Amino acid sequence: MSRMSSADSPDLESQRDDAESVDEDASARSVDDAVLEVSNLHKRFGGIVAVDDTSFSVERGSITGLIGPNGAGKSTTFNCITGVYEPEDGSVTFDGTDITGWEPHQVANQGLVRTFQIAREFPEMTVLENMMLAPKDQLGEHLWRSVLPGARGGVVEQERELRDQAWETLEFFEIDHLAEEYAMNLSGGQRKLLDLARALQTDPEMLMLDEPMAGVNPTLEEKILDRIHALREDGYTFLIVEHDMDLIMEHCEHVIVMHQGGVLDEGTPEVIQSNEQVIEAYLGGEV
Amino acid sequence: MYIALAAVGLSMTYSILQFANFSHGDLITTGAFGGWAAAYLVGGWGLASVGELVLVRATSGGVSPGQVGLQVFASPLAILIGMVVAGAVTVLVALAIDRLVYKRMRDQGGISMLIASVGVALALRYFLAVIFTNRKRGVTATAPDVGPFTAHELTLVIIAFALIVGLHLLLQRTKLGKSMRAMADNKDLALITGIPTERVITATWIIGAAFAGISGYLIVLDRGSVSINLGWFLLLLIFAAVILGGIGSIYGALVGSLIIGMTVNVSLIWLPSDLAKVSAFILMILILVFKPNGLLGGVETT
Amino acid sequence: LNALSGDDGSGSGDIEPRLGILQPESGQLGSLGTPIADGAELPALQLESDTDLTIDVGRRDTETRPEVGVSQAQTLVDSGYPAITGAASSAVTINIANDILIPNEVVGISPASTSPDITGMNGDYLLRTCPSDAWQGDAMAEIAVNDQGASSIATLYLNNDYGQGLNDEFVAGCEDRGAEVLAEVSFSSSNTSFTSQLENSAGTDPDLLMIVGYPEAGQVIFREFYQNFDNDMPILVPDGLIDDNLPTNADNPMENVIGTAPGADGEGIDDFTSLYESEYGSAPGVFNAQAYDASAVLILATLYGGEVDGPTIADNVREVANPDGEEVGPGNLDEAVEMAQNGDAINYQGASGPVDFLDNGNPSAVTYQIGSYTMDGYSVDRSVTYEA
Amino acid sequence: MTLLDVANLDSGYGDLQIINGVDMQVGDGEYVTIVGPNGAGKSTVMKSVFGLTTYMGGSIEFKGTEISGYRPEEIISTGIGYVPQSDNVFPSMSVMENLEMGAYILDEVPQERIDRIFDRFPILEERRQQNAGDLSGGQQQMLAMGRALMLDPDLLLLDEPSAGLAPDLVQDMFDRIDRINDDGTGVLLVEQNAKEALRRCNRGYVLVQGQNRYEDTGDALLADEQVRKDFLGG
Amino acid sequence: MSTETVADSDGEDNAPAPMVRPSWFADIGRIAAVVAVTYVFFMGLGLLAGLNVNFIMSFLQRITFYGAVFAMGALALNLHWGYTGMFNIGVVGFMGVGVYAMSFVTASPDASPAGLGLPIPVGILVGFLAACLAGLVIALPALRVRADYFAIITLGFSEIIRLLAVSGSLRTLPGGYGTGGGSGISAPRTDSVVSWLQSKPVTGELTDGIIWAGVNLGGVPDSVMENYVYTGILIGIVILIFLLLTRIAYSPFGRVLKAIREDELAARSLGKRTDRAKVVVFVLGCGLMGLAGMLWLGKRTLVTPNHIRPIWTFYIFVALIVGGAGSNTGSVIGGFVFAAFVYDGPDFLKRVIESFYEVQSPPTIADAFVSSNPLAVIDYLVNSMDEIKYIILGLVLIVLMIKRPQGLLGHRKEIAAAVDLSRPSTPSDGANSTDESATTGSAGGESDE
Ligand SMILES: Nc1ncnc2c1ncn2[C@@H]1O[C@H](COP(=O)(O)OP(=O)(O)OP(=O)(O)O)[C@@H](O)[C@H]1O
Ligand SMILES: Nc1ncnc2c1ncn2[C@@H]1O[C@H](COP(=O)(O)OP(=O)(O)OP(=O)(O)O)[C@@H](O)[C@H]1O
Ligand SMILES: [Mg+2]
Ligand SMILES: [Mg+2]
Repeated sequence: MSRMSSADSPDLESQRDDAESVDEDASARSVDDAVLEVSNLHKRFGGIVAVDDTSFSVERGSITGLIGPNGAGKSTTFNCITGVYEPEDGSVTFDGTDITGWEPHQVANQGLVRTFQIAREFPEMTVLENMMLAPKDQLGEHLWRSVLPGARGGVVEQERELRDQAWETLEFFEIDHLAEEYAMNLSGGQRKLLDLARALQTDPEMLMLDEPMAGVNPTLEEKILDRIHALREDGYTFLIVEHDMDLIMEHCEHVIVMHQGGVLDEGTPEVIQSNEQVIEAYLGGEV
Repeated sequence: MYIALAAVGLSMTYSILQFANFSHGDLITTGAFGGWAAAYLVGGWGLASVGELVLVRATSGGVSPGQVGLQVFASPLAILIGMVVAGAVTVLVALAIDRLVYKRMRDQGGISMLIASVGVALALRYFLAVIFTNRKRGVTATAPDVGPFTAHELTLVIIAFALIVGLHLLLQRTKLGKSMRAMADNKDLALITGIPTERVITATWIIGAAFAGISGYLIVLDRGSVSINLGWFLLLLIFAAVILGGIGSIYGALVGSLIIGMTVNVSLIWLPSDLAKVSAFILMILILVFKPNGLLGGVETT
Repeated sequence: LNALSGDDGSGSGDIEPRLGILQPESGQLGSLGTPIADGAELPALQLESDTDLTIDVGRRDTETRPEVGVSQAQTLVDSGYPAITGAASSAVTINIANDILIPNEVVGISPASTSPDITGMNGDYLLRTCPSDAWQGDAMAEIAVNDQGASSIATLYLNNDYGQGLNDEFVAGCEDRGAEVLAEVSFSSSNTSFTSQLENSAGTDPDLLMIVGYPEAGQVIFREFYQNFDNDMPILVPDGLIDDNLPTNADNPMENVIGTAPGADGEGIDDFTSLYESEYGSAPGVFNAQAYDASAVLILATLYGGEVDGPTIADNVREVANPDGEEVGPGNLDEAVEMAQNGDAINYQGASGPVDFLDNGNPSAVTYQIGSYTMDGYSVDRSVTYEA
Repeated sequence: MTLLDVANLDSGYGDLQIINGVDMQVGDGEYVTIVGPNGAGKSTVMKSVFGLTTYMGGSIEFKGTEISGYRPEEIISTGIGYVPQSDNVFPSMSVMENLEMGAYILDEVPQERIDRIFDRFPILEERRQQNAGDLSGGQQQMLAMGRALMLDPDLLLLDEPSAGLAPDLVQDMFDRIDRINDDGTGVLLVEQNAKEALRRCNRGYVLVQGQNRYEDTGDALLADEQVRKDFLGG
Repeated sequence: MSTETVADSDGEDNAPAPMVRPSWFADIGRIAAVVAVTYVFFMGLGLLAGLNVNFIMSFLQRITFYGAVFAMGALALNLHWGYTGMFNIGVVGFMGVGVYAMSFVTASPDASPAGLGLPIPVGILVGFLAACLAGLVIALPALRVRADYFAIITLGFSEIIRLLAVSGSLRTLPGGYGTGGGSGISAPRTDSVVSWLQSKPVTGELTDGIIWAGVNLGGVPDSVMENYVYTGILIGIVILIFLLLTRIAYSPFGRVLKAIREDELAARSLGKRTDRAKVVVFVLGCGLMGLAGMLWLGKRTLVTPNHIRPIWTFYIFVALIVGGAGSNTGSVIGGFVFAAFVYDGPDFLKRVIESFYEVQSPPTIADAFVSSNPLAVIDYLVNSMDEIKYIILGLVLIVLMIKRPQGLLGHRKEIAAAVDLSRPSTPSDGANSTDESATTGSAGGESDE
């Protein structure tokens, strides 16, 4: 697998030197082809500043890691990007379109789909229904299409395709034996898998995964990562929040480190690993 | 104000037992009848047959409220005993119902319990109807005025206020308050932390039902007449107050009740009296829509 | 017409009249409805003990609610009752007549529905032994303006057919007589408190307040009135608010309240009163005599027509009730029955009045009784008579 | 002596049986890890010990007493602490109140324990007044752990305590567990961070489909080729 | 990678029993069976007690009529609550809007209050649209707030409608129009469509035939038979609504609704336009509620505010719950069972008891106890049957909720998809695909695919 090394060292250098004031060169990292660009994002909850002037960009077709201590603001950043929260300030550009302040469904339909840190399955729907829901632009989502006599043919056709696709994905994630079970009866790990599988069903351009592997059995984890790489080869982009350093270091070509709401550093795994501040703030004595 | 008392009770059972209790209105009615039966028995001893007194003037004619002299100044003891009995009877009834009905469905969802509570409401109300008949009758004697209020209105406000302050202190000073909140928050976890959930539930019923019963009793004191539909007719307003104020909060229930009461009265200035309630409901809708809590609440992610 | 009675060969002696009684024995009019229903059942009881006639009586409760009334009426009709004494509340009566009586050709005589709206309905299948409030409204206006000398008036009325109808007639009558109407306030039966309504009506400080409603709301209205207003303001109430228990329920002697009600001063009133008292052990109340008359007429019309069937009864109601014929009444009902069975012309003279029906189903004349309250209840002071 | 002795346990949810004759022991002061694929029933075993599932057979003895019929509040007072996998804080109560709830069955809230927990997780002290539901995922995990420690239990059941924690805290969490264990508290741990967990524990179980598949010392399991391949990700 | 994993080894053994995809004619069969059993039950009971046959027949007609009405209400509510999770407790308000609008349109211009005097079908159309419009007006603010606030808003709405209808201020408006206050609006009855049918060539003969058959073969009065015909029309409409909703249920649109019920934010994050779907469904459901209201109350000449009391909302909720929320078949069965056993049944039982026993009751229970007659208490209780009926109703509800909380049908999984979702054996299997289209046709409604 080829790992692109897209980091631009001079800029990183400057950031490392001046980590406290990243804002000066917020979108400094010149990325050849950024699919997602976040600049100067701000979000606060009452007195707590959760995201404080965060800027970064994600290269098209990359697997980018987003790491940082607990409470650094990673999930909040996700929420601001995907329209769950409205940021107080800053902008988000996806694929050349300014999507700041868009509704979640608009963001998703633009091709940017996320998963949740704590899986949000549809509990009283079966696993298969969960899967069938996900794909975008289903004909049958228009009331008249589903109901009008004569208009339903295309819907049925599409449903069949989606069903086959759903089964395939479920088989891959090894939860096909649960396909007809209510999602609420799944174990913790199985729910995360479902969440991920469902996000994949939407056929997005870019996937934002919030700790997808927390609680997933290591053997399966490897398998999923293989799949992520394969998808990456097909042109998908991934932004992954993870605490598993081995995973990040081994599988991401680019890593962004958040700390106290801002971007502390970014660069290739190797560069990040050797940053004193990152080690102190996040990695502890591990490396 | 009496809505507030009833609303506090409902709000507690709503948040801790996690279901909208539609029988709350009929607990109010239970308290009203139970309490006034006792008040009549004490106040009217010897004036009429025990049966007539206990059934609170079930038949037309017979002894009149004026004869029994049921008015705070004339027979404070009867009124007081009636109030205590109102609370006690309602608590007993509520606990019995909990044992027989709700306890068997603790692990079912709020909706099942809600439906069951509708069943309880009907059974309870018409059980009262069989005993007390469904006639509406006057029960209190006319009360003298104290300043701009009647003595009964004043009694109601003072007692309601005292009870709410008392409850506030109880919940503040004891573990009970916290364990109730914990249960409302996450029942499974409450179990794991060792909270004796059944005992908390019992305590909740005791408080909720006592408040309901006493409020029923006081409403009758204020209005002067009682019928089996007393609580049921109030239930919608009480629910509105509870939801408006925020489920589970004593002060919320208080504020919600006041808002509801005030809208009805204030709108009289501009509108014909039969549209006053309409304006109350419209205002309520507007508050709900524009109250930021209602708009932002509910989004939760981690 | 009496030739029809020959159908049965041996005369109509062996037909069994079937009479439905549909009154509000619970609900808003509950306290008035039971005695009315008793009054309506009285002719049947009387005849069963005095003659060898059997009468099938079906007695049902409307709960003073139109939907209940309609379904109970349906039950009666489906069970084959061709004639019904009922209902009491105008709203219930109108609904029953429109939905059940008229379409099914079943005769209804209401002893107590006084709404003017009933006048325009089908006079063959819906009649009444009580007068239209067109008269009562006028009578009340007369009392208010001319007797009481009120020059400003406010009204508080129940918003159903009865309340709205009477209020409109009363207000029109007062305005015709030159009085000023300060406020017309409606209330609904589901109200639990009437302070704001009282504020808007009694609060305008009229010379006289007119209240139309039923006792269930009435007791609360009066209780609140005495709590907040001048106890001397004259209040005028119609039949719906005449209830002996009202003063105890409101805990006030209500001495400022004047009542009007269609009276019962027919030739047979004394006979009726003694019959009623010996059967039920208490004196008859409002509309009890009208109920007796309604049932009596229906039974007689059935026997006279000789067939237990709605259209026949409808054809014969006026035959037995209106003039020309031997005058009969509560005192000799057993003889009247015999004459009807023989097809002899009779003219029923009732307890409530002469009981003659106009084409529109209304009685041709009526007496209003005017009375007042004390703590012990209501008593009649005097009466006035109207004739069409 | 065995602290916890689960023998031939059958349990599940409603009519659905999940656990099939599982045997599991935790000795006095022992540190035992359960690993296994998602949905194997690891959490269910823990819930069963705590009386939160439908009991279907077998025995659960704690300190020699059969506790399978006990109610959760009785179980907690016998000295078992439990941190569930999800929903493990009271979301609309403050951090401080959450900790206090941990000491619910005591008459008084032991201040020094709160201090000790704040020492370990300083962020909790900083956020002591914040509602637990507004904490970040990792912060909630810390709080849940802190809550369970309030009672100083004899046996601590931990369901994936490291999930969602930053690496330094993961290490820290494991260190902390070691220390708790060193103080004589028995630990029963479920982890997907399986290698680390097995490295540190005394003994391990591999649970598959509601049944014991392997049982051995942690190191032995780590060394086993088959186990590595199937459950530890190579 | 790993070869032995849970799923691979024997996952299939643990898999839940395969779901049978219910087909709508099987469901209708099920409904018919319930109805038939109920008929036989009451028929038998009535005949045993020696009740008048006409009375029994008209009772059966009535429970069928109310069954159809409740079924319509429950179906519409199921769309709101069962599928989309919108806890609408203002059902009767939308019914009221529909009926009042219809009455206004169809009432005669000379009546008081006056109407427009248009034909009934126009009235029904306008009523339906008015209810939809009311739904839209409420949806815009209400759908933005939390679920329990939403509930209270809908309830508030239905009370507003009732209070407006009852208000004296709107009783008569300029032009003679108005709500009529407490006396309501009087308009032609919707069941006059029966006589309209009779006046047309083909349908006329058919209708006359049915009525003739009932009158001459069953000895049923023709008034009852006319009611049967009208009830038959209602049943037809229930079936149409049932098919419509079933089609929605088994479609991607229905799936979105379910997802909204379960977790709206997650659905939005998957790109679903939940707000639009919610408005569409809310408005449609409100329209159907209006329709139910019109067909029910329109059978009367008068619409009064009395008919839009919140208790009716509660009845419809109970009907839905008895059948099982989330299931259309359940809604229909629930509506019928509720009408037969809970709404009208106790009255029938009272008649049965009365046919055996003549009661003379003391006025109060205290009198009953002190009375010299030892049976006085029992007499008192029998006389209180009206109250006891509600007690029984309450107890039935409680027992049902304890023993069978999922409704009579038990927990059913109606899978929201337009095709059978079971694992396709091989993608290019011809036999498989014909098999599929068979199931599809039956689930989706007509075979027009
Ligand atoms: N709804 C909220 N209300 C108040 N504070 C919040 C809210 N959501 C998050 N926070 C605070 O914002 C900060 C950032 O939280 P966020 O969830 O983004 O962290 P994170 O980087 O995802 O951490 P973790 O790795 O633990 O998931 C935290 O301090 C958290 O307490
Ligand atoms: N409440 C429940 N009702 C029914 N079945 C359930 C319930 N909870 C879990 N299950 C089922 O029980 C099985 C075991 O679940 P459990 O949560 O114990 O797994 P686990 O080993 O903890 O997995 P994970 O590592 O993913 O957390 C799973 O197949 C799951 O589908
Ligand atoms: Mg996070
Ligand atoms: Mg688990």
